[in-house]
Amino acid sequence: MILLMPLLIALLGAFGVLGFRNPRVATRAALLIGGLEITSLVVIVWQVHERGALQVGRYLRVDGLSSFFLINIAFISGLVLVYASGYLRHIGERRFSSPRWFYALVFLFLFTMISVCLSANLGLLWIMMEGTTLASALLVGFYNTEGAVEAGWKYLMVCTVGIAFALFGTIVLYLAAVKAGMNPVAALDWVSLMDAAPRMGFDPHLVKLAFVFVIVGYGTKIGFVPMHSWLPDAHAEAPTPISALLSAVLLNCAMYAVMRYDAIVSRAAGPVFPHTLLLIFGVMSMVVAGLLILVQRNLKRLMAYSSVEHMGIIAIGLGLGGPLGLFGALLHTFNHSVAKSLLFFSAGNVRHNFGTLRMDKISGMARTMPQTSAALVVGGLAIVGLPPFSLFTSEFAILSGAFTQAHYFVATVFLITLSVVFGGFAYHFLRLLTGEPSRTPVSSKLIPSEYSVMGIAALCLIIFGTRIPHLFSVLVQEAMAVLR
Amino acid sequence: MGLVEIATGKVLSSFSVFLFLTILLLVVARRISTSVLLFSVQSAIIAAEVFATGFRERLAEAYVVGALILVIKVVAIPRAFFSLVHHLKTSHDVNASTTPTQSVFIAATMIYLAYAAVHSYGQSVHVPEDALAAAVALILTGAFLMVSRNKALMQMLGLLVLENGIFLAALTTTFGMPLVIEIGVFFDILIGLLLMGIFTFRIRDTFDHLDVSKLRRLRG
Amino acid sequence: MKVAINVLQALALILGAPLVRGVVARFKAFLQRRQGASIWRPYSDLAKLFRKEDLVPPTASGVFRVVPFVLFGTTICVAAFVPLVQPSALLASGGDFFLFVYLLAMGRFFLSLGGFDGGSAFGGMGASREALVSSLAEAPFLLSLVAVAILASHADIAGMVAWTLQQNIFNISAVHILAFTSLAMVVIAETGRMPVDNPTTHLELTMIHEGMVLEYSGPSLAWIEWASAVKLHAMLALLVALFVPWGMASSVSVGAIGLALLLYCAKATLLMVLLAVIESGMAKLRMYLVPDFLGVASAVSALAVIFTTLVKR
Amino acid sequence: MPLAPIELGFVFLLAALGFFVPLLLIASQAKRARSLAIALVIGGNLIGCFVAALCFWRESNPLLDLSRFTPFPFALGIDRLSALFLLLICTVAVPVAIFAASYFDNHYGEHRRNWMWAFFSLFLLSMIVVVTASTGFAFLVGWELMTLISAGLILMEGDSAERCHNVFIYLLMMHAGAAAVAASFFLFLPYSHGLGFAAIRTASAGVPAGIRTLIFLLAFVGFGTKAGIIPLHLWLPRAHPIAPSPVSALMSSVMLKTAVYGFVRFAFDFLGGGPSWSGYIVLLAGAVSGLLGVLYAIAEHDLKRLLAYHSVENIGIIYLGLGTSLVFLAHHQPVLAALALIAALLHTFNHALFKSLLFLGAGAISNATQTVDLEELGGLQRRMPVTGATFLIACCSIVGLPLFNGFISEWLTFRSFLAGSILTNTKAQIVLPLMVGVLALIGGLAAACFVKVFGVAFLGRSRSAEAEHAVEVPVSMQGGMIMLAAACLLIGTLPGILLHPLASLAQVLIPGGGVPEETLIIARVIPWIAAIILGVSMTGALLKRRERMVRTWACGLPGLTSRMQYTSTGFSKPIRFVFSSVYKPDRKIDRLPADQPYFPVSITYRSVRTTSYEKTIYRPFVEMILSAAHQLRRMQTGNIQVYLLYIFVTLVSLLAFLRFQK
Repeated sequence: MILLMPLLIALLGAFGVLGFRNPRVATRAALLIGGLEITSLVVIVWQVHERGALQVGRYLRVDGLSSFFLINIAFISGLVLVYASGYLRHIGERRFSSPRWFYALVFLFLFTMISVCLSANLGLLWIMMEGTTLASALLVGFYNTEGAVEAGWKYLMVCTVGIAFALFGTIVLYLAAVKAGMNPVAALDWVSLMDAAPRMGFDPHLVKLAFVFVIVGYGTKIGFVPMHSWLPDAHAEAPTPISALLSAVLLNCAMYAVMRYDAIVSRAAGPVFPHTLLLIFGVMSMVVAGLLILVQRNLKRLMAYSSVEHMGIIAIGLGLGGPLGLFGALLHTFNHSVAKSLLFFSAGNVRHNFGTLRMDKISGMARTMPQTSAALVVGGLAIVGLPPFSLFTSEFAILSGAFTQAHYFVATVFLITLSVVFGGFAYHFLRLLTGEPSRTPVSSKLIPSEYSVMGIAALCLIIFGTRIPHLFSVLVQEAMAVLR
Repeated sequence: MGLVEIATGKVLSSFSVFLFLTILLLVVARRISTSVLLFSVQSAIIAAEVFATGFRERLAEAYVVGALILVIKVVAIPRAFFSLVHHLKTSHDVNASTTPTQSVFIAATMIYLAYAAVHSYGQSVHVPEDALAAAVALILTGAFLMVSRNKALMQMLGLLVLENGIFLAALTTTFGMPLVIEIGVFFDILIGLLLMGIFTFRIRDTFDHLDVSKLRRLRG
Repeated sequence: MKVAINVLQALALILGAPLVRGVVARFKAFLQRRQGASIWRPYSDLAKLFRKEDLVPPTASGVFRVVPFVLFGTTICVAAFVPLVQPSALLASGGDFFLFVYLLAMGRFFLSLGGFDGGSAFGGMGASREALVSSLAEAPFLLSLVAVAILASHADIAGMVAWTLQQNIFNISAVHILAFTSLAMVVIAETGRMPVDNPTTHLELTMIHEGMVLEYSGPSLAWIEWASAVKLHAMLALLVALFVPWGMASSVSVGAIGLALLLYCAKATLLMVLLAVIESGMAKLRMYLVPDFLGVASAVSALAVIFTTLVKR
Repeated sequence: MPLAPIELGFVFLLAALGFFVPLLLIASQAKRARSLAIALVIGGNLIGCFVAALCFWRESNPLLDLSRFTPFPFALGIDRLSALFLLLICTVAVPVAIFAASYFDNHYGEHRRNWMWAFFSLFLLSMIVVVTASTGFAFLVGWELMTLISAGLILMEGDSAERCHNVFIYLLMMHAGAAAVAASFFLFLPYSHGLGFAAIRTASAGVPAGIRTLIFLLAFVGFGTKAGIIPLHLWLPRAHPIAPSPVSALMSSVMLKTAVYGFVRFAFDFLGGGPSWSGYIVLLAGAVSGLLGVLYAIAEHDLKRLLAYHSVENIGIIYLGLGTSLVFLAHHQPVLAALALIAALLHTFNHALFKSLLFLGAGAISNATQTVDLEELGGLQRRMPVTGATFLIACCSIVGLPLFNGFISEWLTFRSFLAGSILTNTKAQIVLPLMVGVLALIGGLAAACFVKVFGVAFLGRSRSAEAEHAVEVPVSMQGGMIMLAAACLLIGTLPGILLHPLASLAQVLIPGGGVPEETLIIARVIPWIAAIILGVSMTGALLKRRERMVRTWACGLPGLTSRMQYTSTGFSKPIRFVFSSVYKPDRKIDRLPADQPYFPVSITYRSVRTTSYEKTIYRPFVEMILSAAHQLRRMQTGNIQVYLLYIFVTLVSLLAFLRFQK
């Protein structure tokens, strides 16, 4: 029953918030609901950790893997809600674009993402994945400016088309399962699929076909190159908290779906094919995004491309498989979310203070906005994978995996791209932070809601970089155990 | 052998031909309303096929699904489209970026490709080839429409056609998925269309045109 | 006993140094049909300088005052390296030719600083030119010695000399000839003789060594002059010891030592004649031709090193 | 675990530098807190010296294993090699810290001063981590932090545009180098399970030859970038001069050495030597860096840039030694290999001492005159006697004059070259002895360069008002410089104290490498020479009679002015002329007024070097990458239909792939 709690809270919360016309009240309510939401999620995770997988009916199930992603959702959504409570002070009451609408949509968005992680059925998984697109499309277009509308339309269209292919992939897998003699009713429950996977092996071709469609479909959502085209637009035009949610949670949820399919297909048709595809997409995303980072002019687009790059890194980790690769990939999903949300928060402050995200229009931030600059520096160092921050650890793990399995080509590209990305970030950030201050910020100080979340994120980055808490590593191990 | 069985057999054996027909008409259609009409016809054909299959396979839920198709895809969605066109007060032209002749040629090639693809994968999927071919052809056509028609509405329509194709493929290969899932999928499509409708209005209001090929502020 | 002789030969080298200058000057005078000064003239010059007082420019710092002593000290050490009458020397055990060369370099380094400290134009000019010459001379200097050392498979000068002593004078190898040539050229450059530098001129266009010491006077100048004399003598003695050591005293007996001494004087005199002939025969090179001169020396010494690989087997 | 005193000392050092000092400085702005922090830095490093010395002589290898706390094995251990470099770091750190104590006070305000000190101590910590790391993870962490923190220190000095550009180049090249280093570590992974040094050492025998070569080359490039061998030196003359003087002292005297440490660790400890060509590569790199480094140095008149180029030169000398050692190893001559290795390591140590002293001297000069441009200086010796004397000692050391420490290592290098003649391999027989010529040329040019530096900066007349009114620096700065100068003289006159330990270290690194007798010889003979020279100078000084100050006769002019002296540019002119092929100078002479060339009011002359690695090597590479990026940017057209097309094309091509893969 506990599994229904977060869903109910989110759903009711979404409609409940709409009731409050007064922005401040709406914000309070949202924070309250968010708190409940997170507690319920934490409880679930804890129970899974205590007693193993929980199942409710045919369609809801939580095991190690999903609970790992639930932690991710809980943590990031908490940060985002708190940040948003301060951020929304700049937006007025317009139709569909007022705090209460914002929160309502955010809770719908959270609802869909949580149910993605909770769903035990691949069909339901698909439905909810499409739901995330629908729920977030309006959020992307929230500002209703030219850019926002354009970005929203592209996001909606591209992702829907991509997801449609994922549906086809799901169907093909279903077909394979049915042909393998599974009961059609259970042929999409992925637990039974995992059990029956070896039997599907007799016709690996169909399974591979399914995986191709799935990886293109969900890959669109993850933002694999060349299906990434919607990603920079959406991230750049959405309100900052949403950008954080998109890149720190949504992409991971899509990645979660791919992990599920990867596990099944690896069992059915052997790991070579899916892992090769993952490696190909991972390398492509890394390289292309890494190069595009060099030539960005807009701060948030820069970060969006870096998200693409990091999704590539995670995909490489998955594609390598093995204890190191998997460990690194899972760890990286979390670390990247934290670092990226920190960066997006600072970007939000930049936009609010300078009214622009054009990097060539901003300089000398280090003097005018010391706190935000510090956050940018920490986030930047973390995102390019330097010690003592956590992404260094996960990338170290993935690299070790690559070399241990003698994937020398992948490893070389990985290392070179890291240097290129480092160059890009160093170049842009040095320009932003140093030199003569170009314009004066609206308010150089941060408000509590901002520096608290930024501080937490930065702290989390450093802690996870120096030592991974025991409980957390245990959870990661449980998640890995599911995928084996 | 009753009349119904015969009808069923006829439908099952001949519907793909009609689908190809709709495809060819769709790609040459100049007016949005025509295309919408063609889409609803297409959906109707698919619905018929669903009923037929359900009848033959004795699948109770197939009837539900068929009914859903009739309600949503044959009636509701086209109506929504018409009202959309009406309210948007936009020109009825689809602004195609390909001439009808090219479109027909392309459509023909796609149908051929569909057959080729199905033939290459066919042996692993033991289903009537032309049914699957029609499905694939629909998918390709949808893709083609989305890529070649600049009107936002036509992109939505292309998406729908693509969706039809996928649905048909599912139907022909697996006789549909569990009912709950099907309903969920329909629900998603509806919501998606609703949102797209909202966005078309927003595009119209902010850019006062509906030409998606002109939405190129965000790039690089 | 051996040690005592080492000390004595070092002393002889140091005290005899002015005489060498005098002799060379006398030979040059003879070649130029002049009736030159007495060969003892340098001694009296030194004595005169030692009696005079020190004149110091106001800009000069402590460095200026220290330089003469450091220069003289290093030069004495150099002198203590060179075997004269027996195949051993005071610092010969372990004190190898690298040390020999670097001690000379040390003296030169400080002398150049002294030139700078005068605060006049000439000091810097001399130092700059000296820097060019010496920096280019170092490589051929070391390489030619390396060639000999490789043949002797000894790095300390005494050992090299001892090895040469055991060789037959007639199967002397091409390496020795090449090495001797380049070393002789280096000696000319190092000791500031024609055609690289003119020890007797004071024209700012030409002078190198004189430019650096221009500000010095009295005892300081005396130390410097004496040091440069010792340097010249040590170089000549090195040439003699390395390439024509035959006749050195193998045993410690008065007769042998005496004979060796006489023979040394003869060889040294021959070298001085050669030097005088070169000096009066050649015109001074333009400043920027000196690098070519030393370049030739370097090439020759490098050849010598390469040839060792052929000779040794 | 119970901690022996050594471990305790080591832990204290780490804790003090990494934890207490920064915390203290960030916590409070009080003067007392800061002085306590400084005391902690100095004390910690003193203890570090003792720790290192003890580990060295008693050959006890304390191991500090933190793997229980860290995501990947992270252990710090001190074996002989680490001990040497730990000793190096701490020995240099103490005087530099003492110097910095008043340097920072004079240059920075309250707030920034604290940050400076915090980063300073973290910088030291990172370097200590690098040299004591005994797992790949620890090494890489330290390696990256070292770069970051030093960059932070540079940026704290100021944030002008070109400073940032230099920092950018520094960071980028360091990161690329770090990637190469990381790769060379990871390449061991398939054979040694885990990156513990012990595991790597044992496994390296089983690594196939191809991978060994790859590892060697990667390590060579990666560490070469940090060490600044030409042409990977691009960042060095940019980053070192713009740092605060004590920091640049640390950077070029210690940070570069960590690269040498890494290279020795890989080439000798892990790989245990390689084929002879690897030795020749290192030799070549050394020769090129040495020669070009000193030539570029001579052409400079910005003191700190000049010193930076000399770092390149000395790294070249060190690599000459290392290369020789590798060649000997390849030809199975352990004793000679040990000799060359000792030479290289000793020079590493010496260079750390005198180069930091030189940079401190530069700091003292800039502190007294607000400039490090040689053309503005002159006559400082009389106004700053202590600085001058110590600086002179440093110059003698770097030039490698006898009685100063630089000579010992260069002499050993010479001897190892000479010893090459006893090899049976003809190539080695020719190449090694000829290297004597190269090193001699380097030495000669270095001598010329430092005659210029000291002569122009400290001797003669002052060339500017600042130099005219310079005053001696505060006592603590003097103290720092005096300590380093004393160390230089000590090693220079009694080399035995370092040579014997180094010999034992060489035996650890090179199995079968006995104690080369050269080390004994030099230790025996040097003191004698010192005695003679000192004796002569003393007697001379005693004999010296009164002297009289007389203004030099100025050929009838009212008097000599500083304009009549040789400038730094003028001094180096002949050498620049001779080696003009290296500089390809672009000379420019402007006479004013132009219409009467024979009676000019003013003549300005400038000559700039046009040979640039940036233009010839790096720029095209970067251009290539950027153009690729722009191409990709164009692919992101903004047209949604094109985006959809991408998706369809991807799908179709994947399907085709699947089809034909079947």
